[in-house]
Amino acid sequence: MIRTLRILAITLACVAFTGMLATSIWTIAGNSDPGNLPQLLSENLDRSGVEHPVTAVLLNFRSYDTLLEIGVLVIAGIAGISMAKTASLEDPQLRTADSLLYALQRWFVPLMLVLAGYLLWAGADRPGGAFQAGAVLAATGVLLRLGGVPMEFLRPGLLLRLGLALGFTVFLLVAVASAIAGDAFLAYPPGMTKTLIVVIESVLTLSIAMVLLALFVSAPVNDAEDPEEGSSS
Amino acid sequence: MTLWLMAGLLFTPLAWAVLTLLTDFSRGRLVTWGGILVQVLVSLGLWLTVARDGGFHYGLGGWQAPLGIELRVDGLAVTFVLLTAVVASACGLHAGVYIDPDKPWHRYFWPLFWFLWSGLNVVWLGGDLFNLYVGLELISLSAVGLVALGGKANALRASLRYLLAALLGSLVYLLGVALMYGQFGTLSIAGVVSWLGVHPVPAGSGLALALMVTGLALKTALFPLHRWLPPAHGIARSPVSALLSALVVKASFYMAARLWLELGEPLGNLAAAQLVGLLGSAAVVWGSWLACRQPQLKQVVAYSSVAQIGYLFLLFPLTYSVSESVSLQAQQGITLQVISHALAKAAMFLAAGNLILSAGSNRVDALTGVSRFLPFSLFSFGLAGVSLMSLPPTGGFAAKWLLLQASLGSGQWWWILVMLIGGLLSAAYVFRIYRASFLESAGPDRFYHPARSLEVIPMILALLALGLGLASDQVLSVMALPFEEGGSP
Amino acid sequence: MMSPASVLALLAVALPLLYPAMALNAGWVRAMRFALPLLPLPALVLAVGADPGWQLELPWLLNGGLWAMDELRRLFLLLTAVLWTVAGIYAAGYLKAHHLRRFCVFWGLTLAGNLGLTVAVDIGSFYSLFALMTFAGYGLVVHEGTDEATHAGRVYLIMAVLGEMAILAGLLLASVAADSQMLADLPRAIAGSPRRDLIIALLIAGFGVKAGLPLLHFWLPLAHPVAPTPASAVLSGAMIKAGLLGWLVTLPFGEAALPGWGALMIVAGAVGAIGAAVLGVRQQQPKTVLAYSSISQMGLIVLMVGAAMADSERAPVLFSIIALYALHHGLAKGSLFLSAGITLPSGAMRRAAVWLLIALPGLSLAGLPFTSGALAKLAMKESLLEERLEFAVAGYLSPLMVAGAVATLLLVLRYLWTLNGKIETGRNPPMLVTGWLASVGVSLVAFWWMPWEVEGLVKSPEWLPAGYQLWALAWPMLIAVALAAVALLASRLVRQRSLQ
Amino acid sequence: MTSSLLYALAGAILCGIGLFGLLWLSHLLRKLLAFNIMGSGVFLVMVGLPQHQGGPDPVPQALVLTGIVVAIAATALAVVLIRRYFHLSGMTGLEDEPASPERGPE
Amino acid sequence: MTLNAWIPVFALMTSLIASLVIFALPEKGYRLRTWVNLGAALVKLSLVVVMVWGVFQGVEYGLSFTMVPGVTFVLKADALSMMFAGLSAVLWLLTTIYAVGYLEDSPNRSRFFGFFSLCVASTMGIALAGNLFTFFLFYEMLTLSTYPLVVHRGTEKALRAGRTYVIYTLTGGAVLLLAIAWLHGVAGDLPFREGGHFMDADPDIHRSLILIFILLVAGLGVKAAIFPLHGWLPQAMVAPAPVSALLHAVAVVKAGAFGIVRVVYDIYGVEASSALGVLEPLAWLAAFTILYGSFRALSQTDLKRRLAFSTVSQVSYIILGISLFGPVAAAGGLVHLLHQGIMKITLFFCAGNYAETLGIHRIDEMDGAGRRMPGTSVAFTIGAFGMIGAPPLAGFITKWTMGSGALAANMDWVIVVLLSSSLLNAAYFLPVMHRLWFREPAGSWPEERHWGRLETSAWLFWPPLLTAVMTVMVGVLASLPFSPLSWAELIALREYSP
Repeated sequence: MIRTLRILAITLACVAFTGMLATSIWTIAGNSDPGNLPQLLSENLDRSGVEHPVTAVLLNFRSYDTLLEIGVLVIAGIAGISMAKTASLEDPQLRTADSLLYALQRWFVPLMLVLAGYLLWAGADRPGGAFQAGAVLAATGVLLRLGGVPMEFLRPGLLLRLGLALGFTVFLLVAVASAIAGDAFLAYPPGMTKTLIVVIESVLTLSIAMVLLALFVSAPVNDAEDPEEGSSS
Repeated sequence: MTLWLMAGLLFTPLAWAVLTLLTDFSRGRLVTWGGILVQVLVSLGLWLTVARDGGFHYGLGGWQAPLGIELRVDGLAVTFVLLTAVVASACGLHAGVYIDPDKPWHRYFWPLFWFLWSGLNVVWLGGDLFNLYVGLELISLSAVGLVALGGKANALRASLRYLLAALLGSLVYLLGVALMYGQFGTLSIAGVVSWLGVHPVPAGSGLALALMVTGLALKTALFPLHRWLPPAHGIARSPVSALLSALVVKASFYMAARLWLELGEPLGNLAAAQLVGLLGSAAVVWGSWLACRQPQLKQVVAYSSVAQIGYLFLLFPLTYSVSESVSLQAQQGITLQVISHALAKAAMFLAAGNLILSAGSNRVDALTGVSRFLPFSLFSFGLAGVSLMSLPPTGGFAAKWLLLQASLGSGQWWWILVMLIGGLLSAAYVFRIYRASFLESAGPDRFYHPARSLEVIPMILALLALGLGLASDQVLSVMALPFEEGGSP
Repeated sequence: MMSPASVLALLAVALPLLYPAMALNAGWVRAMRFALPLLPLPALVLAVGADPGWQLELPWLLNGGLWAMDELRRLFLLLTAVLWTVAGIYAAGYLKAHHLRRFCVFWGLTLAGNLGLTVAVDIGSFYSLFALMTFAGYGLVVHEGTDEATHAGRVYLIMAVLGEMAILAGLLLASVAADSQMLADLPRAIAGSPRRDLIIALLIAGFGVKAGLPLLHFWLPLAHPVAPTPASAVLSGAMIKAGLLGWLVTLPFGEAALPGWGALMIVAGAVGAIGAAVLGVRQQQPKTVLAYSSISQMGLIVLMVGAAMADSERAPVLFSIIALYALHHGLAKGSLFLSAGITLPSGAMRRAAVWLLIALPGLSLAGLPFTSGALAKLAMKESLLEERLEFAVAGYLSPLMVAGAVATLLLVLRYLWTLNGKIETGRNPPMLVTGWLASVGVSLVAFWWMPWEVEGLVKSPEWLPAGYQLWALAWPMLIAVALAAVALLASRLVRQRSLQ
Repeated sequence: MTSSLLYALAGAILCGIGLFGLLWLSHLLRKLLAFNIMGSGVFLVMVGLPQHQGGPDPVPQALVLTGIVVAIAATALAVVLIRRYFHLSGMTGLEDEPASPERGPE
Repeated sequence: MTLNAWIPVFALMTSLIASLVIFALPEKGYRLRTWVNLGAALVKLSLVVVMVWGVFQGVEYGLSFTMVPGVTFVLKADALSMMFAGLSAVLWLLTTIYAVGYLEDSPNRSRFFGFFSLCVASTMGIALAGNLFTFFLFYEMLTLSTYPLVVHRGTEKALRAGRTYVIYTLTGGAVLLLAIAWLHGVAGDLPFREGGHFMDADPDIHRSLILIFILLVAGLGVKAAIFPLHGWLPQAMVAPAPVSALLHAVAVVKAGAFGIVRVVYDIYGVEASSALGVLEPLAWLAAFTILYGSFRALSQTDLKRRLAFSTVSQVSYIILGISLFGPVAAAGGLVHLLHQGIMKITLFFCAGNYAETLGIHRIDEMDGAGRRMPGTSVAFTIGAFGMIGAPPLAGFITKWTMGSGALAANMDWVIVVLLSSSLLNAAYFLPVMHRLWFREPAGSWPEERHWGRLETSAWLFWPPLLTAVMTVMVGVLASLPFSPLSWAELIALREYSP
């Protein structure tokens, strides 16, 4: 009874919410003021160093957002690996004897690496960029991991942490360096914009992949025994 | 100069997060000390600069709004920046001693701590709706990480609850941002305001504000949405609880308040304002009542946060369609409430941590006789409690006074009752702790005595909360500083 | 520079007031006993030697203090000082070691109050010292610690507190009416005050408690007998007069004729004089009989006070008579009380001498010729003659006085009778005897050398009254003796009857 | 009614569905998925609502990209937490709270 | 700012700093703590003496700064504040001495003395507060600093009493805050001013003013233990004797009474209050409390409880005095502020001595204690007689002055109240004294301790004697300049002809 009432109430609330939202969207779409932001953006696209407006917004106009976004990723990574076991990642059960998976690994991993590289490069003038590349890279890692490749660097150690921090650090350094050069923060020195963005994108790709992979690894598998950690303080 | 101060503010926490990520706990502590020094100096410097020259907009990356992200550096923002510097450094210093360095996962405390700090600075200074969203997420995730640190089941449950609430809140906020952008075509708050200055108020945009405020209220744990807060704040390490209660919930409130103050008049309506006020009042009463009934010390303090946050939401009714002076009084009152609650609650959590450390248990009953052996921490706890009870001369009192005046001035006398009842209820739960600690136990000193530095830090915070009342006029005068529209370093 | 009189006055109050401090040192407690007689000496000297019109201003005291001396006060001071001196001597011999220290402390305090109120002219110090006397007197009343004493003490205290409250209220009202803190300003103000009757009632009742006014008296027969004998003496002889003095200095005598109040007082006095006798002759305890005698005597004085109230013209004359009578009664009653504590020596002659000395003050009280009593009674008679007074009930005064005289002697005889039953044979401590003898001496002899010749009071005493006066004194006494004889006979008969 | 508005309205519906899921479902992973659905809805609204003469507005797209990263980070973290929570307590939801044992010294 | 501006601050700071120093001292630093305490008390006393002299000469002491927007923090020394400050300075010194002896060898002394000093600092602040806001600040500080003292013993009973105390006082504080805020809203930031502010107030705000007055009195009346709000006081007597002494004589109840004085005189102004018609009900209330307290005291068997109800009764004298319209009655009420303090502290000291030396708590255990402890008993007797209003002690001066004032104000019924109260006081004090002096002791004392030559510890012995001497002196020497009475008359004069 209560359950029914509850579901009824929730449903009603959600429907009302949706309705209100839709009405609001409808109204706004009807009377919205076409802002001048896109024009402004295309006017300034030249100065941004990349051709693709989205990437320009991400890595130049609103690069601060991106910096923080990477920060969020790093945080998630840190919080994740703080949960991770310290024991060896060498888990015999994981190593698969499945030949199909093995073959898949053999064929797909290089392909995916190339794809990641392409996505990264393409971000300058087409949809794509560091995140997409990083995601693909991480997927590669997941594949490897599922195939039983130990990937020692994913053990919570300095290496992992360095990896996590790399992209972020470089981004940060660039931001500060530009200020040392006398410009505003996160302002790229004229002429070097393109180069710097590419550098940033590449390290970011690495870091993003690292974070996602670390998070994947951090989650305990279903029936792993975990007697010691967390149960005592 | 200002440039460097801004850089220090925005980037050193991030840099320190990276640095501490690469070290272990003990070295991280050393690094953190350095970082705290830098942060405090930079915050102070910026505060002084603003106090001297007035506030300004700061465009990041050389791009001005609406294209780029513009920060709004005004008196209020720098005051909160300074507050953050004080409270966070206190928590950081306390944590450095308090947290057991031998546990391997504690090394991640420092990077999370620094990310949290940077997120806070983003929110205080943010003038861009989306940037604020990212800042919020930065705060939420690092806070969740801090709560979950150590990874016991209870902590995990609390942090999951917290994470889900925070994520939902952020999404709702983001939905509001989407509607805003759809309506006004800009993400800068100042841009929206100026747009509204020349155009008539468009229909349907009220929902955007409502969504944003709702999302933020969820993150701030306003009354019916408060259930995630006590477990999370109660179960975390004391310095973490202190950070969460003192600063993290304030960040989302700060955003809601800014939005309301800038956009509430055109986009809000009276019923909504009163509703929010009503919820705040309910939070005051309900939170205090539950605080009185908690068996565990930190739960008491955590529910007290729910109650104290309730006061903050009185800002909404007290600034909506009232006279300029009343609105100013309410704003000043809420500002003081935020500051004093931050200081007092941090002091309280840190002191509670000391008490728990020495009593060996989180239960209120376990404090029997502690006043005999640990008067210093208890005294800090008490002083902080005085501020929560909003007794003079604390900042809490000054805040309540201004709110009382604002309520009287706007004829909304019903909030007065809320404040008085809330004050009494808060006294009830604070005195409940005293009572337990004053109970004489026959036994000898069975308490662990924490390090002196652990005891000093909450005391300093509590004294600051106390002194705030005496200096509140000076503090608030920063809010009235001139602001150079479009001015830039 | 203070005059010697001022120094004496301060000393007179301060000496007994500070004397209790001796109790702090255990070694001095023995000395306290022997210091008792010395305490009133400065007051005695002051009473005898002070210049008329001497006054001492104490502006810092309470609401501004003023102590002074006039003839009325001189007489009262004299009485008080003398009586306390002889009682002090007596007490030095009388007291046992038990609670000696406590007794001495309260003695000193009571004495200080009693002496001080006599010279105090401002309301504040008068009332303070009056209260001091009252409350410290409690210590004397309950000193013996018996159940009777405790009971008597409780009654005393309740009455005293009620009395104090009445006095406070009366003084307060009067003071506000007069807008002055001086007693001297009160009578006129009371007479003119719209709250006149209230104030008068309060004051009469308040001081009446102390003075044993009928209906307010019943603490007195309880308290006086249970107190140690020297304390009884001063209670009955001196402190009871403090109430009288209170009336005399506050009530509006001579300011306005108050026949109503006068009649009331006369009735009260009559009731007191005769009623107390009726009750008194039925008592078994010698000291209780004496206490009733005191009430009876005070009743006579109240008669005069009533007359003075009723007839404003005659008030000054009556004042002197009242003072004279008070002095006489105080001394005689003091010595009577003291005699209740002595034991008979062996040897018939000595016994007879002692009995004589016991009886003489009693007879003096009854108006035996050649005694102070005769003088007082005659003066009283003179003053209350009907034709001289101008108010309604004046005609009843003479018969009342006769009745009073009869009552007096009857009570004295009853006292002697009961004393005879109680008195023991044995040796008296020398100090006790000295004190008693001194009291008898003062009552009988020294009375005549006292400084009478003061303007406006009493004519110098006549050694030998005229014949008609002798008769006037004698016939009530004869009636009394006859009545006593009848009573004796009757009681014999009854006893024989019951023996059979 | 443009196509982008359609996206936005679809986003609104997704939001509703996601909200329903968040409120109703108790299994943590489902909640998380509901969150992601709602997130997608929000992103759709964000991209779909602003309409301009000059084609799609790149700014919301960039924002959404950032939003996605954030959402992914949060989701990944949540998954880790959920897994770990399940691992320690054997529970998949938050509601059936066991009697909270007394917590020892921190 | 000149030195004069800072003297009140120094006076405030002496005990505040003393408190902080004491908190920091280790529990075992007995000697140092005692010296800090006494030193601070002496310094404060001398500062107060300086100020008293200065105020008499018409010097202005005070400083102010804006604390919260629209509200100033004002410290100011005027005649009235000096009265209260003087009282607390003198009695602090004595109580400190007493407390040192009383708490010898007991635990938590550091805590005790720390809060003790804090309590006195608050009292000083209340005395020197220059407006209601500042007053409220210290008023609440007082509540908080006394709580640890009330519950000092840490027993269940003490804690219960502490809870009652806190509930009462904090609720009172909340009401007071409401009233102050409302008043602030109606009339702005009002400094205490002789003659008040509402002499010719706008008739439109009369209703508000009356309501505010009721709220103010209700808020302050809790501490002043006016009739329905007195419940905490008798319970709070479980505190150690020096605390009771301080609570009853100086700090808490006096703070309430003092606050009402301030409100009537320096905020509303006595004429305005009278015109608003609020004084007479207040007088009736006070009169009722006087009688009620006395009646309740009659039936108490615990000595300190009896004294506590006596306090309920006595404090209302102050309120009665000031609510009678007239300078003489006012002086009577004001002077009782001091007189009651001195007398009541004597009584509590003595009660403490009996408890500490002989283990006597109940009245029926007191038989014959006068012989064992004559000094204490003399002090007790003097104090009790003072309470009764026996001349020439302090209480008499009060009653006399107040009675004269009441008559001058044509409120004759007050005399009846005064006398009845005296009678009742006598009824519950005289039996005690009878027991002390005239009963034989019942063999052995409940819990006797010996201290060599004196009847009790010297620390305990002298303070009550001193206050007893003061009880006598303020009565006997009432007409001297700088006596409490003269000072009260000075205040009344200034209030009635500002």
